[in-house]
Amino acid sequence: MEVELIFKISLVIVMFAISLGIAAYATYGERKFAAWFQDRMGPSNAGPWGLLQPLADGGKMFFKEDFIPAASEKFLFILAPCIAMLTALMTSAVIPWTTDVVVMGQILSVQVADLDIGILYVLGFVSIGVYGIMIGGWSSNNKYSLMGAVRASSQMISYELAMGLSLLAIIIMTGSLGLREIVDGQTGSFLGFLPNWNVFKQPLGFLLFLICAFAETNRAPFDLPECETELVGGYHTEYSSMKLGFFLFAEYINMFISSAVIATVYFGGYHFPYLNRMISDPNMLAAAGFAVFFAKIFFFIFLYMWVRWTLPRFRYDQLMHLGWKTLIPIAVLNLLLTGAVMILKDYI
Amino acid sequence: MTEVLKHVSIDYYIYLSTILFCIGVMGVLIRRNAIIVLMCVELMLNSVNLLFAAFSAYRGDANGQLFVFFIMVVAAAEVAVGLAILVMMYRNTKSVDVSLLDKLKH
Amino acid sequence: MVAIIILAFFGVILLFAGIFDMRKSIMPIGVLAILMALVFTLQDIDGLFNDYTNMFLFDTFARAFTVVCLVSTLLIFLLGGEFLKDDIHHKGDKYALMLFALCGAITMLSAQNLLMIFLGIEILSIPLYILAGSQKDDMHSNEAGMKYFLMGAFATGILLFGMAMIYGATGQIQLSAIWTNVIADSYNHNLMNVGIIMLIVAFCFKISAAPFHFWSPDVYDGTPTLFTSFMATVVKTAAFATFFKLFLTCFTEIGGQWTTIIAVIAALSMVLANVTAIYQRSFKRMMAYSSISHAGYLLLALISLNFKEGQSAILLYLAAYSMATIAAFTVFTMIQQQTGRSDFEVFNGLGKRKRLLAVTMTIAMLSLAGIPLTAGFFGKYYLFSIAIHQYMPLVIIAILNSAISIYYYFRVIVAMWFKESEHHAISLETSPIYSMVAIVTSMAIIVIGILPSIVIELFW
Amino acid sequence: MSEILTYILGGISIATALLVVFSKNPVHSVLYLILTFFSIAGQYILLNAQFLFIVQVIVYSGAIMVLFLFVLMLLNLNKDTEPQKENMFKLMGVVAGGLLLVSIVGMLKGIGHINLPENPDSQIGMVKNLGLVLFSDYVVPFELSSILFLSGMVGAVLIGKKESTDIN
Amino acid sequence: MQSLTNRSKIVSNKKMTFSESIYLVAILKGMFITIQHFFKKKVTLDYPKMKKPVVANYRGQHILKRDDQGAERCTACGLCAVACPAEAITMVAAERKKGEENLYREEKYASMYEINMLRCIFCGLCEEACPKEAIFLTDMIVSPDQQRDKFIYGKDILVEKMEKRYDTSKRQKHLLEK
Amino acid sequence: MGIILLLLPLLFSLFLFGIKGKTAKTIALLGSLITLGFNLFLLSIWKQNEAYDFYENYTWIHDLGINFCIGVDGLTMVMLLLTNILTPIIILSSFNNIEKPYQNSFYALILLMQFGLNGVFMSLDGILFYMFWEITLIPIWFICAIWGGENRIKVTLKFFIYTFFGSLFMLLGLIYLYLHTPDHSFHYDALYAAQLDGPGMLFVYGSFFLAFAIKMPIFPFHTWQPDTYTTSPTQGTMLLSGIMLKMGIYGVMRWMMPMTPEAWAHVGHWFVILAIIGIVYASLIAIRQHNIKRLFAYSSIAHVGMIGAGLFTLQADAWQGATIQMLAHGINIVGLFYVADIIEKRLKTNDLKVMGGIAKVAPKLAVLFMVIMLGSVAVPLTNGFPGEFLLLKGIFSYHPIAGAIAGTSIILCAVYMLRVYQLSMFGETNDLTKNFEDVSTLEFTVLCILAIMVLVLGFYPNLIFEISATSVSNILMHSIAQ
Repeated sequence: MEVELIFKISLVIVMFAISLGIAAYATYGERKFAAWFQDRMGPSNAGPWGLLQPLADGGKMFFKEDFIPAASEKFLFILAPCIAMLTALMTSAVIPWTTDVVVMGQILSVQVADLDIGILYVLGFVSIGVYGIMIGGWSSNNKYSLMGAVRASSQMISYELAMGLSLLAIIIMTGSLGLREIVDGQTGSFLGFLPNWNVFKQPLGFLLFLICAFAETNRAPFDLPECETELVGGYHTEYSSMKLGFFLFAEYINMFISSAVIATVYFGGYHFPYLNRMISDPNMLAAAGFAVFFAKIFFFIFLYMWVRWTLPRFRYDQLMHLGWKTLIPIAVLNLLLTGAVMILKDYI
Repeated sequence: MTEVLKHVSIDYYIYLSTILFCIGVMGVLIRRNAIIVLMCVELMLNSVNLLFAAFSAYRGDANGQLFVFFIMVVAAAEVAVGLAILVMMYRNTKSVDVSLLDKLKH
Repeated sequence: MVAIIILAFFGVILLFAGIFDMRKSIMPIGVLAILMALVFTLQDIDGLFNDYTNMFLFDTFARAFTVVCLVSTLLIFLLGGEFLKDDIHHKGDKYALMLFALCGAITMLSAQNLLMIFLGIEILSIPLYILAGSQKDDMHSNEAGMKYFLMGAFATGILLFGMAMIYGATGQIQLSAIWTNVIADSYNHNLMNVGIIMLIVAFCFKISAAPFHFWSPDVYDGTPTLFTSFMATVVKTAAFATFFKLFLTCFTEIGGQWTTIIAVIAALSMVLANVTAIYQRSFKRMMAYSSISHAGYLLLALISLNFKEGQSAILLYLAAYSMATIAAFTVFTMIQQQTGRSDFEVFNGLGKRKRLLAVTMTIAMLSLAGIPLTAGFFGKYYLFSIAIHQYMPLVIIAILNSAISIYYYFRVIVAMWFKESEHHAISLETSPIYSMVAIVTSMAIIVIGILPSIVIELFW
Repeated sequence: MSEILTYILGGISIATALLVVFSKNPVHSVLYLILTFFSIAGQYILLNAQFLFIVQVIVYSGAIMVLFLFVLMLLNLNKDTEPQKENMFKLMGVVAGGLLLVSIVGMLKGIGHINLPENPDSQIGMVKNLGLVLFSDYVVPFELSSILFLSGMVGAVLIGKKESTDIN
Repeated sequence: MQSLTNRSKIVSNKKMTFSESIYLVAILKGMFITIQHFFKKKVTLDYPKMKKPVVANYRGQHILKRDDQGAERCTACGLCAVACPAEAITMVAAERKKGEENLYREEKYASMYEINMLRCIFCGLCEEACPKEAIFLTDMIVSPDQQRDKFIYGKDILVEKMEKRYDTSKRQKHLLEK
Repeated sequence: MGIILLLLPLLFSLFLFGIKGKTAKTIALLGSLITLGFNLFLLSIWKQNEAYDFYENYTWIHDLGINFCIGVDGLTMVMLLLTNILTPIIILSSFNNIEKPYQNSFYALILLMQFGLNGVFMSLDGILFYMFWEITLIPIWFICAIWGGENRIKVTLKFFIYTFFGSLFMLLGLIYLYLHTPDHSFHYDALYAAQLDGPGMLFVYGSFFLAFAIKMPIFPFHTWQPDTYTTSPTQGTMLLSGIMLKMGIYGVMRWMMPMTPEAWAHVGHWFVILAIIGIVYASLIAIRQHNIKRLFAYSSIAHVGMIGAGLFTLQADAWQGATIQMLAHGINIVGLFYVADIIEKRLKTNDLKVMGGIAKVAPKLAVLFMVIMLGSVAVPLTNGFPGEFLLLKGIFSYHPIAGAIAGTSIILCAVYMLRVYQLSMFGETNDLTKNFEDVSTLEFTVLCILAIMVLVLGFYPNLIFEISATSVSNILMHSIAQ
C-alpha cells in the first residue's frame, strides 16, 4: 500500500514535470519546425541549436510587466489562465503510460488512476477546459477577447459531439471505457501483417478524432479563438506575462495530452509489435513501452505542427459547417457501421 | 468509497437536496433575468438528481441512477430549446427581463 | 408502441419533406401517419413489445386516450393545411413537432413507471414550447413561448422532486410496485406526503388547474391558434389522463390524504376560471379560462377514487371537450385569419353570413356548457355521478359553475346570432377543409351527445 | 475522511447556490452554478456513482453551463443590463422560498424509518452495471429520448434561425 | 476586358467532384509539399554570425576616398548629385583656406556631404559620374538602425579613415575594364 | 306510437331549417296540425285504464342505466293536448308578425320546441326527461333573443342561466336518486323505488324544487319572468307562459312529489307558504302595473302560484284542479298575450294609461277579450272556474287560513283584470286609440278558437277530468307517504 501510494504520488509529480517539459519544448519545437517547414533555420542563438530558447522565453515571460486592464473582472482575469492550466494538467490522470512495473516486489501500474469511466474522464475534462478560455475572454472586457471566447465555446461544444461519437465506435469495439483495456486490446496483429491497432480498424474514426482533437486544442486550422489576424490574439489579447504564458502552456499541454490519447486509443499506446517478445524483464519492457509511447506522442505533436504550417485557417461558418454537417453525420455513420460489424461478427 | 454510506445518514442528503431545491425555487421567484431563472430551474433539477442518486446508492438500486441519467438527458434538451427561445426573445425585445412578458395581459 | 414508432418515423419523413420543399405533400403525409397510427392503435398488436411491460404497456386505458389524442391531432392537422399555408420555411418542422409531441403523449399514457411519465411529459412539452413561440416575429408568440417554457421547466423541477420523494419513500419507480408498497404500508410516510404534494402541484401546473393556472391564458392567447388548439386538446388529454392514472394506480389506498387538496384545487379552478372568463375580451383567453375550468371539473374524477368508472368518465369528458374545442377553434381560426382580430365582436352576425360556421360554433359552445344532446352533457354527467358519493359540496360548486359558464359561452352565440355584423364588407371565405372539419366535429359532438356509450364501449 | 468531505461539499454547494441566486452579475451566477455542479459531482463520487459523476461533468459542466455562458456572452449581458426586481418582490420571493423550505422540512421532520438494505450493492454506480440495465430494461426510454432530442434539435433550429426575410 | 498580359487565368467555378470536395487528397498533397520543404536545405543564414558571400561588383555603402596623402578627393563639383536618380546626395561646397592643403586635394571641397541611405538605390551612377574618383560603392552593408535620421550619412561616416583605408582596387579594376 | 308524436314535429322542424321562402309558415302550420291530428288520434285509441299506454322502452346507455322510455298516461295526455293544441294556434297567431329574415328558422324553432315539450311530458326516464327539459330551453332562448324587444340579449341570458342553473340541480338530484336505486336505472319506477336516508331525501326534494320552482315560477325564484315575458316576442311569451311553465308544474306532479314522499312532511309546508306569498305578492304587483304585458306576466305568477300551492298541499281536489287549471291557464294566457300583442302592435305602446275606448272602435276584439279575460278571472262557466275552485277547495281543506289567503287572489285577479279591461276598452277614445282597427280575419280566427275553448271547457270540464282523473290520483297515491 505504502509503496503504491508513494509510487502514484511520484508518478503524478513526474507526469506533471514531463507534461510541463514537453509543453516547454513543444514551443521550441513549434518554432524550429515552423522554420524548417518554411526553409528557415529557426531559433539557434540560445544555447546549442537554440535549445535553451524555452528557458529564455520563460524567463522573459516572468519578467515582463504583468498588466491587468482596469475595466476587467480582476479575480476572474487571474483565475482564467489557472483554470486553463489546471484542466490541461488534470486530463493526463487516466492515461496509461506504460506496462506495469515491478518496484520492490510489487506490481504497479503506471497510470495515475484507472477509473471505471476512463475515456469519459478525458472527454469531461476536455470540455471543462473551455472555461479557462471563456472566462479569460469575458473578464478581459475587450471585444476581441469576448469574440474569441464565444468562438472557443461554440467550437468546443460543436466538435465534442463528433469526438464523442468517434470514440463511441472504439468503445463498442473494445467493450470498455478504461484506457488500459483499450490499450491492451491492441496487442497482436491485424490481418496478419498490420499491428492490431485501432487505427486500422477505425480509419474513419481516427480521422474524425484527429480533426476534432485539432479543434478541441484550438490548433490551426481551427485556431479561430485566438487568430491573430482577425482577433489580435482572441481571448488572450489582454494577457501578458506569465498569465499569457499559462494560456500558451495549457495549449501545448493539451496538444501533448491529445497526442497521448490518440496514441493510446488508435495507435496501441505503449505497444509495439514484437516488443514484448524481445524484452522479458518487466521494468525494461516498461521502459521500452514508455519510449515507444512517447515516440508516438512526439509523432503526433509533430503532426500538429506539420498541419499548422500546411493548412490555412477555416472561416467561422466553414468551421461550423464542417463540424455539424460533415463530421457528425460521418461519425454517426461510422458508429452504425461499427455496430453492424460487431453484430455480424457475433453471427459469423 | 462506500464509507460515506456507513457514516452519513440518508437524512443528510434529503435535507441537502431540499435546501438546494428551495434555493432554486427562490431563485426562480426573485430573479428577473430569464437566463438566471432557467439556471435556477437547473439547480432544482440537480438537487433532484442528487436526491435520486443518494437514494439509489443507499438502496443499492440502479433505477435511481438511471433516472438521474434521463433527467440529465432531458435537461440538456430543455436547455437547448430554452436558450433558443430566449435568444429569439432577445432579438425582439433586446432584453431578457421576464417581467417584460406582460404584453398579453393588456 | 407501434403507434409511437409510426409517428416518430413519419415525423422524420416530414422533416425531410420540409427540407426538400414538398410543401404540398406535408399535410397529407401527416394525416396518413395519424391514420396509420390510429389503425395500429385500434388493432391490438402490441404483444410484440411484451418484453418491456415494466416500462410501457399499451393497455386499453392507453389505447383509449391515444385514440382521443390521435383524432384531435388529425383534425388539427387538417386545419393546419390552411393555417400554415403561408409558412414557407417551417411547415414540415411544425407538423413533425406535433407528431413528436404526440409520441410524448402516447408515452405518458402508456407509461408504467415514473420515469416514462416524466419522459413522456418532456417529449410532449418540448415541441410545444417551440410551437408556442414559433411565430418568431410576433412578440406575443415569443412571450407565450417563453412563459410556457419557464413554467413548464419549473413544473418539471417540482414533478421530479415529487418523484424523487416517492422513490425515496418506496424505493420503487414502477407504478405497480409503488402500489404494492402502499398497500403493504411499507413506505416512509413523510417522504411520501411530500412526494404526493409535489406531484399534485406539478400536474396541476401541467393541466393548468388553479392556483397554478396563471400562465395558461397568456400562453393560449399568444400561441398561434393552431397550436393553441393542440395544447388545449391533446396536451390536456394526455396530461390529465396521466395524472389520473398515476394517482389512482398508486395512491388510491391513501386517498384520504390527498383528495382534500385536489378538492380545494378543483373548486378554486372552477370558481376562479369561470368568474374570470366572464371578463375576458379575447376569445382565446376566454377559451383558456374555459380550459382551466374544465380542468377543475375533470379533477372530480380523481376525487372519486374509482379507477374503473373514472376512466370512462374522463375519456368521455376529454373526448367531448376536445371535439368541442377543436370545433370552436376551427371557426375561430378561420375568422381570425381573415379579420386578424380575436375579440368577441368578430363573431357578430356570423349567423347570417356563414350558417355552417355559426352552427358549428353554437354546437361547440353548447357542448362546452354541458347542454344535453351534446357531448359535453354526458361528460359532465359522468363526472358528477362518480364524484357525488365522495364530495357532494364540490359537485354543487361544479354545478353552480356550469351555470356561470353559460354566461360566457353564450356570449359567442349571442354575438353570432343576435348581433348585427359591423363589417359586412369582409366576406368570409370558407375553405372546404375547414367546412369538413366543422361538420365532422359538430357531428361528433352530437353523436357522442346522443350515444355516449359508443366512445366508452369502443374500449371497455 | 470522506464524511467530512461530504459535509464540506454540501456546504459549498449550498453557499454557491445562494450566490447563484444573489449575485448581481449574471456571469458570476453562471460561474457559481458551475461550482455548485462540481460540488454535486463530488458528492456523486463519494456515493460511488462514477457514471453519474462523469455525466454530470460532461453534460452539466461541460455542455449546459458552457451554453449558458455562451448565450450570456453572445447577448453581452452583465451587471449593468441586469434587471432587478424591487426589493419588495425580492423579499417576497425569499419569504416564499423560505416558507417552502420550512414546510417541506416540516413535513419531513423526523423522517421515520426508511427501508434501507444493510449492505447495499456498492457497485451499482459503475458504468458497466448501469450500461447493462440501461440497454436491457431501459431500452425503451433510451430510444424515446432520441425523439426528445430530435424535437429539441429541430425546435432549436426552427426558433433560433434567422429567416432570410428578416434581413429587411 | 482584355487582359494586358495573357498570364491571367480564367477562374473556374466548376463543381468539385466528390473526391475533391472532401479535400483529403488536397490536404495530403499540401502536407507532402510542406514536408518536402522540411527536409530541404535551409535558405536562410545565421546572419550576423554567418554572411552570404557577395559578388565582385557588389554595390554597398558608399565611401569618399582620400588620396594617398590623406587629402579628400572630392571637389564638390556636384556631378554625383546630378547623376543620382534617387536624389539621395546633397552637398555644400567651400573654398579651401590656407593651411588646409593637406586636408583637401583641390581648392574647392565639400564642407558637407550627405547621402540618404534610405533613398539611395545603390545604382552606382554617382561612382561613374565622379570625375575625381572620389566616391565609390563598397561591399559594406548599410547597417540597420531604428531612426530614420540615422540613415542620412554625413562625411563622418562616408569619408575614408586613413588608419583603415578601404581597398577599392577590385572595383576599380572592374570599372577600368569597362 | 308515442315516438311518432315526438318525431313528427322534429322532422318538420329539421325540414324547415332547410327551406327558404314564404312557404315556411304554411308548412309549419301544416306540421303542427298534423301533430295535433295525430295526438287526437292517439287520444282516440288511448286506453284509459292502463298505467301507461303507448309504452316504449329501449336501452339507450346501458352502463348508466339510461333508457329511452316513453309512455302516456292521463296527465301526460292532458299536457300533450295542451302542447299540441296551442302550438298551431301560436303558429297561426304569428302569421303577420314575423317579418325579420329567416322566418323558416323561427317556425323550425317553434316546432323543435314542440318536440321538446312533447318529450318532456312523455318521458319516463330521468335522464330522458332532463334532456328534453333542456332541449326546450334552447329554441325558446333563440326565439326570444332573436325576435325579442330591446334589452333582449341580457334578459334572455338571465332567463337561460336561471333555468339552466335550476335544472342542473335537478340533474344532481336525479343522479343522487339513481345511485340509490336498487338496480341502477333511471327508469321512473326504479327511481320511485329508491331508498334514501333523511338528508339525501331532502336534498333530492330540494334540488327538484329548485328546478321546478324556477321554471314555474314560484315566489322568490320568479325574478326572471316579468322581464322575459315583456321582452320576448309574443309567440315566445305564449310558448313560455302557455306551455313551458306547465313543465314545472308537471315536473312537480310527476317527478318531485312521488319520488320522495317522506320529504313532504318536513318541508312541504314551507313550499305552500312560499306559493301563497307568491300569489298575493304577484297579484298586488299586478294591480299596480301599467304595462299590459307585465301585468299579464304577474297574473301568470299569481295563477301558477295558486296551482303550486294546491299541489304542495297534497289534496286530491287540488291536484285534479291543478290538472285542469294547467290547460285552462295555458289557453287563457295565450289569449291574453295575443290580445296584448294586438293592442301593442296597433298603438305601439304597452302603457295602459294612454289607452281607452278601444271597445268603441273595435267591438269584436272587445268581446273576445272579455271572454278570455273572464276565463282568466275564473268566472263560473268559463274554463278557469273548475280548476280554481278545486284548487281553492283543496287548499282550504289543507288549512283554512291558507285557503282564505289564496282565495283573495280570485278577488285581486278580478280587480286587476277588470282594471285592464276598463282602462283599455272603456272610456273615451283618445288620439291614440281613435284609429284603432278592429281585428283582422286571422286574429279573429285565433281569438275565436281560444274563446270557444274557454267556453267549452267551462261548460264541460269533465272532458279533461275523464282523461286525467285516474292517473292523477294514482300519482297522488305515490306522493303521500305510507
